[in-house]
Amino acid sequence: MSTSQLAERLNRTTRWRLPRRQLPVLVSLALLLVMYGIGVSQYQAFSNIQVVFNVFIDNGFLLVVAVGMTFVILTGGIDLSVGSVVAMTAMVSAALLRDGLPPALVLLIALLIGPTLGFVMGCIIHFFEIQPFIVTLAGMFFARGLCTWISSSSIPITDGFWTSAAQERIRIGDNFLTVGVLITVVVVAVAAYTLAYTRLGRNVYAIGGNPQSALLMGLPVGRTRIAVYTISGLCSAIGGILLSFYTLSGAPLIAVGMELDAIAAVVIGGTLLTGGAGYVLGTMLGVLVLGVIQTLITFDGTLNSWWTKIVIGGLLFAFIVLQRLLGFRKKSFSTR
Amino acid sequence: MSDPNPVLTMTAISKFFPGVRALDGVDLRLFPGEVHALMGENGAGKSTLIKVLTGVYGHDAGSITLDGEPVAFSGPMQATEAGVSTVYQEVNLCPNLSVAENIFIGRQPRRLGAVRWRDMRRRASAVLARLNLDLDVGELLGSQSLAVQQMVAIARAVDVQARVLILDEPTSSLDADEVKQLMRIMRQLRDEGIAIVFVTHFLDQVYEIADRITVLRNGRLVGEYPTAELPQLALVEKMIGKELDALERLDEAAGRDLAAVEAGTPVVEATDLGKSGSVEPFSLTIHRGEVVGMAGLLGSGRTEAARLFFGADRADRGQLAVDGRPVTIRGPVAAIEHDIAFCSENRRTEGLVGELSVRENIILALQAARGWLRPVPRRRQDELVRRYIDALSIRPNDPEMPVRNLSGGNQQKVVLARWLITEPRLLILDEPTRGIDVGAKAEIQRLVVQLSDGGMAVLFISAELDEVLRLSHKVAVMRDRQLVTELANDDDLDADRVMRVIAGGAEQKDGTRHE
Amino acid sequence: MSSWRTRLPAVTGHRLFWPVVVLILLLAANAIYRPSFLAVEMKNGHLYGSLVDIVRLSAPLILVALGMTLVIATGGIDLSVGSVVAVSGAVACLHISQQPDQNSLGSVLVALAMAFGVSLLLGLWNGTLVAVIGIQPIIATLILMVAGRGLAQLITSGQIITINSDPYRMIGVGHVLTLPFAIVLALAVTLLVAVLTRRTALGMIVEAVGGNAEASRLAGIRARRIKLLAYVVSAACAAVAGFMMTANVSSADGNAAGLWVELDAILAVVIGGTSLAGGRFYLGGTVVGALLIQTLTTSVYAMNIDPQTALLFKAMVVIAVCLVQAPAFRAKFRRRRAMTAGPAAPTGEQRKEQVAA
Amino acid sequence: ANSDTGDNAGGTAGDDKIVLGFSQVGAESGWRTANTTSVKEAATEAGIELKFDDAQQKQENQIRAIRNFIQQKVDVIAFSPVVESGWDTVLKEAKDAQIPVILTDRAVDSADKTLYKTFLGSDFVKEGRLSAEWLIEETKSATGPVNIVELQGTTGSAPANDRKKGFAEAIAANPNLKIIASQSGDFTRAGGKAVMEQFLKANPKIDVLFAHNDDMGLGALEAITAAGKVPGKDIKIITIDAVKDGMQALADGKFNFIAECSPLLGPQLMELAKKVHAGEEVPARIETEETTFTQQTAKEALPTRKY
Ligand SMILES: Nc1ncnc2c1ncn2[C@@H]1O[C@H](COP(=O)(O)OP(=O)(O)OP(=O)(O)O)[C@@H](O)[C@H]1O
Ligand SMILES: Nc1ncnc2c1ncn2[C@@H]1O[C@H](COP(=O)(O)OP(=O)(O)OP(=O)(O)O)[C@@H](O)[C@H]1O
Ligand SMILES: [Mg+2]
Ligand SMILES: [Mg+2]
Repeated sequence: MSTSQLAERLNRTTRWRLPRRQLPVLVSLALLLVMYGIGVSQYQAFSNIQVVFNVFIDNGFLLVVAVGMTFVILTGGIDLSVGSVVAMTAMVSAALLRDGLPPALVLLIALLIGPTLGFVMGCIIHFFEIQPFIVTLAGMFFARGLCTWISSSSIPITDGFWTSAAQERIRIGDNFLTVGVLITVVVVAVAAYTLAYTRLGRNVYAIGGNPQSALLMGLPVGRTRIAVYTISGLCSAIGGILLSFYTLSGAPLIAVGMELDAIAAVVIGGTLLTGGAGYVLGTMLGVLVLGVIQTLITFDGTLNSWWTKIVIGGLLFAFIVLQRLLGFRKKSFSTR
Repeated sequence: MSDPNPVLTMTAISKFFPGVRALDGVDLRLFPGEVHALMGENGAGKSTLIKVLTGVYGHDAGSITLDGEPVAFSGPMQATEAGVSTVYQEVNLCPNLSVAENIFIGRQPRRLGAVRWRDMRRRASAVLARLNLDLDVGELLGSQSLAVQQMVAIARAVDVQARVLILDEPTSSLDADEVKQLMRIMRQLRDEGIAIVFVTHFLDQVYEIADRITVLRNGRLVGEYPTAELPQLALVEKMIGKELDALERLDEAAGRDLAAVEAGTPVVEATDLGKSGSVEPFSLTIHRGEVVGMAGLLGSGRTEAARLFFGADRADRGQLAVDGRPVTIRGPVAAIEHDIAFCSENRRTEGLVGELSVRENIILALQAARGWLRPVPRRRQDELVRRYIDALSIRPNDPEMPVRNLSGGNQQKVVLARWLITEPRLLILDEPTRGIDVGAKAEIQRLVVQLSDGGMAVLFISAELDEVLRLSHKVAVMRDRQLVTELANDDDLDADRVMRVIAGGAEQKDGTRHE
Repeated sequence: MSSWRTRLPAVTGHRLFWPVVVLILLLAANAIYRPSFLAVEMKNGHLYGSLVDIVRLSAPLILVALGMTLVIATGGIDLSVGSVVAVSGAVACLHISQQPDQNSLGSVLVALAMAFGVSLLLGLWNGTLVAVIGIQPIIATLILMVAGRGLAQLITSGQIITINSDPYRMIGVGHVLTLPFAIVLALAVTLLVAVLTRRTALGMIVEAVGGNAEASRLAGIRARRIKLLAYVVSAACAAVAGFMMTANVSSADGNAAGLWVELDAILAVVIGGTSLAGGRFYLGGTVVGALLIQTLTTSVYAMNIDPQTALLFKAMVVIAVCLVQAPAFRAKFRRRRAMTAGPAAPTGEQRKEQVAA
Repeated sequence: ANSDTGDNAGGTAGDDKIVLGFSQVGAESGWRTANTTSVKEAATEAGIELKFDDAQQKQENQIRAIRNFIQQKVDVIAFSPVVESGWDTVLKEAKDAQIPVILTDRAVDSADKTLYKTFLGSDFVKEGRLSAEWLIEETKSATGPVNIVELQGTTGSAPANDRKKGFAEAIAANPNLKIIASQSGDFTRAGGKAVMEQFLKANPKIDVLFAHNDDMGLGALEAITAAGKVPGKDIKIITIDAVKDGMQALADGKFNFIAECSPLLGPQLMELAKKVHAGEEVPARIETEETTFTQQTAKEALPTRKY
């Protein structure tokens, strides 16, 4: 019948579109490898496996935060509070540990504040229909304010558990990873699974595709919206813990502007800010890209302060434009 | 068959929007195992009533009962859970998800909480097969034509084991074959005892399937009638509230004199115009005052072809000549400079700017043509807008109302008005009467005739053959993205013959498919 | 044009009412803390007082926010304004500092022209990335946000360029008829933009592009060109703001000038009632938003709020503004008072409906 | 582009040139830039290969940089910590790689002092104290209260905290000296000006302004003049750093006192680098020789200032 013809034709006309959905991620991967290759060819020590490991060690917390951000952006929202929440979590843990609370309890509290804030912001965004940007911006001020309010100077962490977690090295040959990296990997895996295989995850994509439709399709739009901001809060909290492992301290001004790095990583990873399309894997690549750029610059060691900024911008530009020219198109949907 | 006590009742429902009383004391009774047609002209309140029922809107007065229990759904989610499954007007699906997911999202098959993709795809294909539609369910919905999307929406709704099924203008962008399939399914479900609400502007479909009819007018209940006791014309009068002779008068238009216009000067000539992967090269000439109808199955490439004339898509081969002079049309801007206008079939995504007012949407094209430095004087705007609001009876007739708040049909009229005020010489209408009520449809058809008599060339695409035949001098038939033939619309050209030409492909197709 | 006239009541009625209320509350709080806060006296020939400071200091923010409004209206966003502010200030100050006579009006004008030109190029750069290459605005402008800072520091070679040029200082701290020149300039630009967008069809066209780019294209609007233009205008506004900020302290600080101003600007736009999703934009709202934010900042100093808690205070006010402004929020309370039928609040429905179109 | 530097980026393999990895906080102020320049110049003079990294005021970046230095097997690592806390982990890694570490400008609060060889820099607390002592000296004749307003640096930053601390502690003894308002000016001129404007309006009688750096002081100058007061006379101004513009203002009699915080650590740093590389013993803490300036001494010193 006609429709089956139409279908036939459709299959023919549209089959070649299939890889496009993963294309952004593939392109990012390719470009990342190219960049790494450049590093290796330019600087001897760059080829050490440890350099790669370090990229993970040094960006673990950013990756975790960016993963949370991915959820939010997939729904078409945005969360500017992440950087401050990371700092707040580290700050609170440091303060509580200083006051001699047992690490387990501190861990629990620290992991609760972030999600709570996220939940509250989610509720405000959903029930009062205020734009995420400004709600989370307020959240950002709030969390940062809390940091300086707790203490205006950084608080060292001497707790045994923390220090061991921070300095424990998982040796692989003569290279090593840290506990943080393991946690990061777990978070990424769980997140990827959630997005791909749970109803919550799929609803996230649906809302990003078209919130009104999602509502009319009988999906729990409100619940999901609130959930993603809570998840982002949780990821920021975990990121904060990782950061406190990483620096063994809480500092009021740490992770300033991290939200931008996270957003950048997510978008570089091929996720659309308008929501509905993207992968956690892409986000991971995005973070690695940022990390490798930083590493390249350090290895070079000849750039002064402002050239550093300019070169970062330049590399970002080169990467994104290439990504674009290599066929990554923003999809325009016929029902949007 | 419909047993005495209704599965669902809505009593004295009222719904006010700022400045509009969309519903005013409307009742609706729904019995198990019946198809209940909800009729009314554009803006009568059909969609609103449905949205009130499923809890998208709250209601300002009245009560709803399901199985005698009073209910007030907080939203579609609750409604669906309570067994009320709905296809809303306009496709409401997620373009970024696969076809399969659009059918199953929210109720995916799972094992231990994990979505079972393969299982889901298998079941999706099965559901679509039931609608005689077979396509790769892994495809993104967004890459499907409007028609396919609408079928998917229907598939989603009929698959859930609902007790009440609501279809708001499901057939607006389907044509004969798909409608047949849909009817078949509806009968099946009715016989399974499901109550079906069916909204459409196609009267023949109503009389083919509906058991009872509820008529709304301007948000008020006109009455509820068994279909058998309400002849077509009576129904129309109840809908419009006045005698309608338009339907007959239109037949004057039929059998237009092709020779006369062919003798005239050609406005646009396409020679081997085509776009790879979209439309095979075709040649078509449209003369001054000529109405060229385009017929074809869904996805036969009519829209694509039309878009090439307007430069909405850029042709990658062939030639376009305006007034005999070859021109290269890079985009809409260039097309408009040559007095070509294009009324897209997809008003929501390609037509309207929902946030802007009716007035702004209507003058948009004219303004764009004049350039931003020469704004259309406000007085002239108001006068133009007023004229077309009346001419097309756009309701509510408030020029400053955001166009998104208009009913589907009225939105369509706004898009039409936008292009009419640019006074084009070639007007391309892709499904211009989609979702438009009988009265307005007659208005628009009369308008087309009138314009072509006034010398305007019109390319008229419609899924309704008789409409095409009624208006056009010649009919260009498309099949498989090729323009197969042009038929002069003389007295011995009728729907069946066109159908045969169109379907001619179908048999061939089957042939080719088997080898 | 009269779409203004028809919209004006609506603006004062809904959009601006609540921000203005909060603004007044803030001022009141200050006045209670220190009655002399509202006092405006005459000091050697021009107005002097906290209110005057607020207005003067908000001038650059107003400018940046104006440009941002247009960009946001087209459905984009411009994170690079802060860097553009720094660059324009740096270029201007560098040129002036190299002049034998820094007070010569001529060389100052040249400096301004140069800086303005450079900024236009930067805007063009953003516009090209977004409109021509099609990179997502936030990331496209992030590039310049990062690199632009570097550029500014490169120009000042990491130092603070101090200049001593009365014509230039005029832009930041000068007065005309007792009023701070900065605010006069800001108002002038505001009027210019208002006229350009509302007296011509530009405003509607921008809103159309932001509301539905594809539909606009099919209606014969050059959507890309409009977007590109928006970014150029945004950069231009940022450039002028850069002059003000640097002139205010007669020195260009490549690192600090305009740092984080993009956030304040976006905040101002949103408080002003323009949606980040693009479409309808409200210049008047933006101006009020900017004033509100500056008042907030100044209040922190004026009430000498402990810097450690200043941010908390800011957060509270911001969220308060948004809440009272949100129709849904007010609706929820209206329903508390008078229970009406219907599960969801009416305004809530409109919003949902609006997403649909 | 940097292939030439790239080739020997691997560290000392082959050549005997000392490779020094230096991680700078950022370029957030003129002072910082002067500091960077000094280090770079000194390195070239001393024939030391410098691997410079700018951390953009982020501790994360700084830790990353140190890690990469370790990978590149540099001979000595030096860095100006963004914050005091949180260096143990990475410093341990450096220690394990037997790379000596020198702290410059700012200290770290590690309990384990063996993690770094030495600290080279100035004492912020002391700077605050010196400022206070000058003020006490200046006002000992004064009868009645002396109203001080304070322009703090970026909230939470080490210099801000320490200078505030040092100053507060020193004046604690004198009840007639009291800080009537203290607000953060973010170390910038614009910040200093905006805050001072409000101070002036809120407090009719201000005798002394203590600014945590010259830039804020310079910004405040404008506010004071605009308010029709005479800086240096009506309001005495004390600042810290002694960058050129500040010294100029001091020489012009607009400032009254500057406690120097010298950015010129380069030469000393290079010496230390050579020493620690050769394995010589170095004192655990070396303070940059710093002085204080009054209006007279400023006039003399001004011509010879390097920054
Ligand atoms: N969100 C809204 N805000 C304001 N008015 C609205 C809104 N939605 C619908 N209306 C108005 O309510 C009336 C009924 O609209 P509705 O969509 O129910 O008509 P309809 O019967 O579905 O027409 P059509 O056949 O064209 O779809 C119309 O006048 C419309 O303008
Ligand atoms: N946005 C799109 N992306 C990919 N393919 C599309 C898109 N829109 C339509 N198609 C496909 O292009 C072919 C032609 O579609 P088109 O809509 O032009 O046919 P048509 O004859 O106009 O049918 P309709 O009556 O639905 O308009 C169909 O196979 C359709 O599936
Ligand atoms: Mg309808
Ligand atoms: Mg079509």
